[in-house]
Amino acid sequence: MVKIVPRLLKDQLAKLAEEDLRIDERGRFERRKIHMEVDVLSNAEGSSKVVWGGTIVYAGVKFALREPYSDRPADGALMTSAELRPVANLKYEPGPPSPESIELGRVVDRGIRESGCIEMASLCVVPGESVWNVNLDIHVMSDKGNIFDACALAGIAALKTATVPANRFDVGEDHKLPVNKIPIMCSYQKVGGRFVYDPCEEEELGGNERVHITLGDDGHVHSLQKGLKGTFSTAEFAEIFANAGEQAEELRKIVEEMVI
Amino acid sequence: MVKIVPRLLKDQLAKLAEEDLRIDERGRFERRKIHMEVDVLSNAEGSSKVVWGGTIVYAGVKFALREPYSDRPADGALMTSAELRPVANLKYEPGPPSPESIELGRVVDRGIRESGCIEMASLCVVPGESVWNVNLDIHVMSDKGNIFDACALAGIAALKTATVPANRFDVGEDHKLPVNKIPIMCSYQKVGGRFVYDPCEEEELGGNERVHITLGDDGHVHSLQKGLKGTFSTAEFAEIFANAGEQAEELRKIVEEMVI
Amino acid sequence: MVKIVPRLLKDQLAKLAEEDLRIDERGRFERRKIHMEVDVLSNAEGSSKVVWGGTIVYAGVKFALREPYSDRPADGALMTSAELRPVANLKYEPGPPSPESIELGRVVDRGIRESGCIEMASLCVVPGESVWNVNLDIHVMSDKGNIFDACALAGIAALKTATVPANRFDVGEDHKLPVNKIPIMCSYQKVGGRFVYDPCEEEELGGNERVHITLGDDGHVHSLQKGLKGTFSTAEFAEIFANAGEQAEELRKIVEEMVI
Amino acid sequence: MGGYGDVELIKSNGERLDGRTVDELRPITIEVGVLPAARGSCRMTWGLNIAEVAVYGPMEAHPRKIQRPDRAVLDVRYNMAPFSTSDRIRPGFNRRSREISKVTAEALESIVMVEMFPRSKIRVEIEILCAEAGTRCCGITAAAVALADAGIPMKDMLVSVAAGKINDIVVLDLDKAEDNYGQADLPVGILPNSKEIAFLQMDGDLSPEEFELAMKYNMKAVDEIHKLQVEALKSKYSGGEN
Amino acid sequence: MGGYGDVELIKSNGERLDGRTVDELRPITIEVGVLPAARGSCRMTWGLNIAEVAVYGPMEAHPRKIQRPDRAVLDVRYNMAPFSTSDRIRPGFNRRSREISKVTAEALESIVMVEMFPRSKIRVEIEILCAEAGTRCCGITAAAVALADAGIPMKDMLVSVAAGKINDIVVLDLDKAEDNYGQADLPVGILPNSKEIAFLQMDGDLSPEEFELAMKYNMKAVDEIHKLQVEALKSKYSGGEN
Amino acid sequence: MGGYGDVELIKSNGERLDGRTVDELRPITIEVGVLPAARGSCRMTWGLNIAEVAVYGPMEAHPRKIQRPDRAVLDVRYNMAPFSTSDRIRPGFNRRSREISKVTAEALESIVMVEMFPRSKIRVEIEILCAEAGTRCCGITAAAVALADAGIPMKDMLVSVAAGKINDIVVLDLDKAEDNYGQADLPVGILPNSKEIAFLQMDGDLSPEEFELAMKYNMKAVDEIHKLQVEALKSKYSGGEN
Repeated sequence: MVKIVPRLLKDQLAKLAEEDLRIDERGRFERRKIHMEVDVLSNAEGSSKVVWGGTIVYAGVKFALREPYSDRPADGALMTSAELRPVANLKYEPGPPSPESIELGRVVDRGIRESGCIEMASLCVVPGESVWNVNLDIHVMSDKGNIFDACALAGIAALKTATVPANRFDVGEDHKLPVNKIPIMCSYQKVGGRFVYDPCEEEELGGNERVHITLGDDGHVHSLQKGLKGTFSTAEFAEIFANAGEQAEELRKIVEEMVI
Repeated sequence: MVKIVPRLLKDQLAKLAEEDLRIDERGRFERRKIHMEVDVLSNAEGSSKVVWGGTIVYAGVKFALREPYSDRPADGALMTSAELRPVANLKYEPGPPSPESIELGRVVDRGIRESGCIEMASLCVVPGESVWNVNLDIHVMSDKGNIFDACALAGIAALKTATVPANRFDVGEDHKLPVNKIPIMCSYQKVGGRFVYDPCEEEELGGNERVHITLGDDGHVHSLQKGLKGTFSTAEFAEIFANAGEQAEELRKIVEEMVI
Repeated sequence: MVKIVPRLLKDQLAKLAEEDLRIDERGRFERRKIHMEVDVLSNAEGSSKVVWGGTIVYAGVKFALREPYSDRPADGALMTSAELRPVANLKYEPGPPSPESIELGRVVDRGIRESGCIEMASLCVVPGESVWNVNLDIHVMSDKGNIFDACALAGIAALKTATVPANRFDVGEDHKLPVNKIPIMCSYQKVGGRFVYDPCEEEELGGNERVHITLGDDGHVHSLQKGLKGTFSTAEFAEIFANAGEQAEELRKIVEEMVI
Repeated sequence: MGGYGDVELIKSNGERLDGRTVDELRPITIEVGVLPAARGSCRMTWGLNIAEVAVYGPMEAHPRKIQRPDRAVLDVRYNMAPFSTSDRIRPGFNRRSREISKVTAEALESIVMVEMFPRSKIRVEIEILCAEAGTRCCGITAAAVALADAGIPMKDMLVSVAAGKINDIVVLDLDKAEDNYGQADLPVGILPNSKEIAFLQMDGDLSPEEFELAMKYNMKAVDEIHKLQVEALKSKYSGGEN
Repeated sequence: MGGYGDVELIKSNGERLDGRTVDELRPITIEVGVLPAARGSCRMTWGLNIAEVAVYGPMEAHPRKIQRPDRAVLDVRYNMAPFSTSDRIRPGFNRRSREISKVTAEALESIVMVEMFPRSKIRVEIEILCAEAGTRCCGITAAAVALADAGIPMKDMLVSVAAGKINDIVVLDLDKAEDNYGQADLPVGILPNSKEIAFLQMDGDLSPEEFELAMKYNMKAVDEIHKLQVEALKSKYSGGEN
Repeated sequence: MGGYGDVELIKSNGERLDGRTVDELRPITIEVGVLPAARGSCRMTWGLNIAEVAVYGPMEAHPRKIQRPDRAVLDVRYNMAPFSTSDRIRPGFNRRSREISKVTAEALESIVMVEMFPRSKIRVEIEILCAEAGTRCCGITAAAVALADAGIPMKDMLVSVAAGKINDIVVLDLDKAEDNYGQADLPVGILPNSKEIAFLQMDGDLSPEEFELAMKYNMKAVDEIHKLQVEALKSKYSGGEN
């Protein structure tokens, strides 16, 4: 019975697509409204809250000291986690992480990690003895579509505002975590036969394949992921790749303004 | 089908309650017979067996040395565990611990721990280097009602008889584990509209909310827990709180006599 | 429905047994064809592939250094694992290891370990400081019956060809892993009322109890295991025990020839 | 409880370190309808604690064996975010959070009219985003509001609050430092209209007289908090701003 | 097996360290009906070993996929209590206990008339409260008695016992020290009337002749133990005291 | 990606360390029908990589909640054998293998005519026996062949291959050393007839121009590999030897 709805929804979305319309009346590449706050969690060393349409995400940064790995004695580490938990939507169930949840976490992690926004050597305290472990935890509270982009945005914003708590750990003065770049993820979903940017909940339910593109400050691509069943042509990809460049620039500005 | 029985049982219990009767003919605050033995398990450093009506519980104490935590260099630790395992009743199923099982373990643990019956500093062997870890494992073999109180009783009796195996670990002479207090748990269940002490299996099946009260030697309360759906008034609580004082005194005598 | 097949199969196997026939036309104690290769996996320090009828098994040996246990300061360790994984047959499902899978792993492990084919003292690098841990992993790719014997055979062959990678770990020159003995497992299943050697897939499906016998070079028994529901007489056991001696000798020759 | 009676937590003038009197609550805010994906939701800040609660359902209860033929079950999860505490905590549930989930569910089942939804399930997701002592009370109080926001019929509201003991003195609503060095903690869940008890825990050391006083402080606080619950719900449904 | 042939376990007079002869059992007691919550139960002490077994059922088999249309399944758990061994063991099941549970279930299914209870399940819970070598034999032997106590129809009783090898000599029923330094262990499960084998394991090193002798000792012991099983059951059902 | 741009991986003559040109594949072999227990199977060696894939089904999908009323689901497992890597890896699935399993399943569902088998499940078991960079491409490519060998109707074949970047130069099909010190990796899954993209991942750093070149190399390689797929399948069904 649950399965009937998507069928009807698919038809509706296809009909709208014929006239190049979307179910929430946006243009193909039009983004929903974003509201972002930083420093919102007093126990985190860096934090942010992103309200992206009806999607709400918190991100928090925590630091811990540990011994470096013997093959990289001067490198710290950044671990990013994001999960689909039952709080975020009726459709998520408790239990061990689903493949969808693992994919979310890994794709968000790769986008941030591969951009090189944090130099691992900058996390060294005493070479061979002590380095920082940075935990970036992203907590999805409400999923009304496109949590990939919301998580990535909240993640980089929390990092940008993070303070290394060196004082509390007795290894020097507190200082800003050095973050060199602002990677931005842009997600597209095939809906009614063409890709749209920033899919909403209904478009995700009635859509087909999804593409996640993470771009760095210089327009280089740092991470790609195609998700879900479906295929697309290189021409289709070229179109969204070009659009992602524009979207990323706008979003990067929001981060820059927010975290000065 | 299984669900029909409690309905009928509830009616029967309610009818009995009207005449202030219980299904096994006890008075409201009358306890079932208790038989207790100690030193019953040759591989444990302290042990007890409690037969409480048809409920049977073993408790065993084991010691191990470990490094203390850096913030409490002279403190050992006491870990109490109790679980609902399939051996104890038809209704318990194998698998990861149920919420009921976790509650049992934590409530029994808190009652013993919060009474301060063992001073953590007395478990120190060499400050900053070596302390005793005391494991109190409580094994329910037959559950015919009120295993909370049976577990708590078996637990404190096993501790009271435990010998610290210092010799075997090469850190001095064997000696009695110093146990300063005898916390006693008293459990009450709402059956047919009023609280009864020491509920039997049928009363648990057909009853409502439960209250567990752990009292120390001086009549102070060390732990409280309300379990299951239902509400009660402060007057109702005052009545069972007063009764618990009397019950605890009697049970404390049993322990004292048994373990001299 | 799935349950009907074995019933019919059992009847067919019983009928065949009356004329001392087997479903694949072998004699009672006739083995299927074996094809064995060694050194087949370039990332393993010892490896083998056994094709036993339609059953296919890989075995790989990996080494790692670790501190010895304090009570055996000069002993390394051998860990053998074998599992029933979904790749091997339609009937195996993903998830935590089933009791059948655990039994396979433990029985194969015991046969190799108890034969004393590897002296634990020969795995010592620096007494009290560093010993070799040998991991023998057996990977069943296709189960068409009697994977116990195929796993045991692949396992000993992989060990016999293994090179200790001392050079890579900076603790001396690479050298052959010393393997003194060739334990051989022989498995029998009660089919149609009598035991047959090397049961095929259908015989396992429609058969009763199973016996696994591991014999050493000198004809001593190192491991026995009865599996599945069913009973047998001491006379029946005597017959297969005697046969196992003959089978083991032939198989041992195959190993010796292969690994020179 | 830590039970360190020797850390000075009450100043000579009778004030607590943060300036509160013995029976004074930390500042509290309550907001409803904050999570668009949920049927009902609530955000509560209590001192530095932040809890957000989402309610889903009633829906068919799955798996079947958790269904009750005569009522709904409450599927409650109390979860602390990894960044909610001073030292990061590993994501996922532990024995503490499972026990709190259980007693919270039982307290809420005592007020929800579960008989109206046989065979169904109501999901209550309590997320602690920032934790500074008293998170279970904060979670229960916010959950009751979120259930009301979801339109789930209830026979009364539920307020949870804790009194405790520090420096041998009974006080209301322990903050982080007081909790770390406190001697007792008595969290309760009270139906504000009937004053019945739906939730009760305690650990530490309280004499019968201290227990009585702690309960008195709790009862007084229940009325204060209940007022804030009602205001938050009203403010949403009367079209007011938060 | 440890395989330390050089630890002296047999004295010059041929006696073992605890004074037993090579084919002598440790002291055994068996008691039935000891666990009120169970349908059938048994307590067995064997040397210092203590096993208690509870039997529940037959009941409907859940989940459905474990049901057999033509017979009952035995759901057997062998569990060692955390305090049962010299070093505490972590509660819960490990690979060893799962394997023992499996072979125990298969041995018991060979004697229980499982065809009489299609689609049903019989639960057998074996708890080792004190362990001093030979717990699997103790558990299987006690489980067979507990099944009988529960009134489950059986075609024969089942007795489990082990012989082994120490100091190159075959002996019956190894105790803790003998097991630690022994060279072989041969536990069997025998139907005392038909003398059929329902359970068989072995590890270590036995020549064919040693194997034969070990089996002879085992078979003799089966009759002794079976007598105690029968007495325990009779004593309950004839109203006798234990 | 490691991103160590300073390790010399391309010789002054433009050759890679193993002698390949920038757009050259490692040696590849494909064999079908290698696992007797499976309905379809494939063994693929790609450089030093070895993958074997078994396909089972279509069969009824269990548990019920994974069933789709209008199509089959693909239940894909990508698993690395413990001995497949230089340092032994613990058996079982980890987050990496679960993600690869998911994207592989989605790529294969894009070519299998899943609508022909409503409510059913097709199991695809990908075992990596030896791993030397590029195992996911090897697994996907072999899985498509194994599905064809199992007679599962497909609307196109699927070929997976990766280009990457080393020493700031775009190259095809990174080997182990190149992968360790590489700057980017762009694995794709392409339908060889329609040239549609069914699988796409990428990590590292690529400018738009580098991306374009990498895709060009990938597309060219797709045709080469597809030829080998077809030959392997033909060789089996035309009675040829492998």
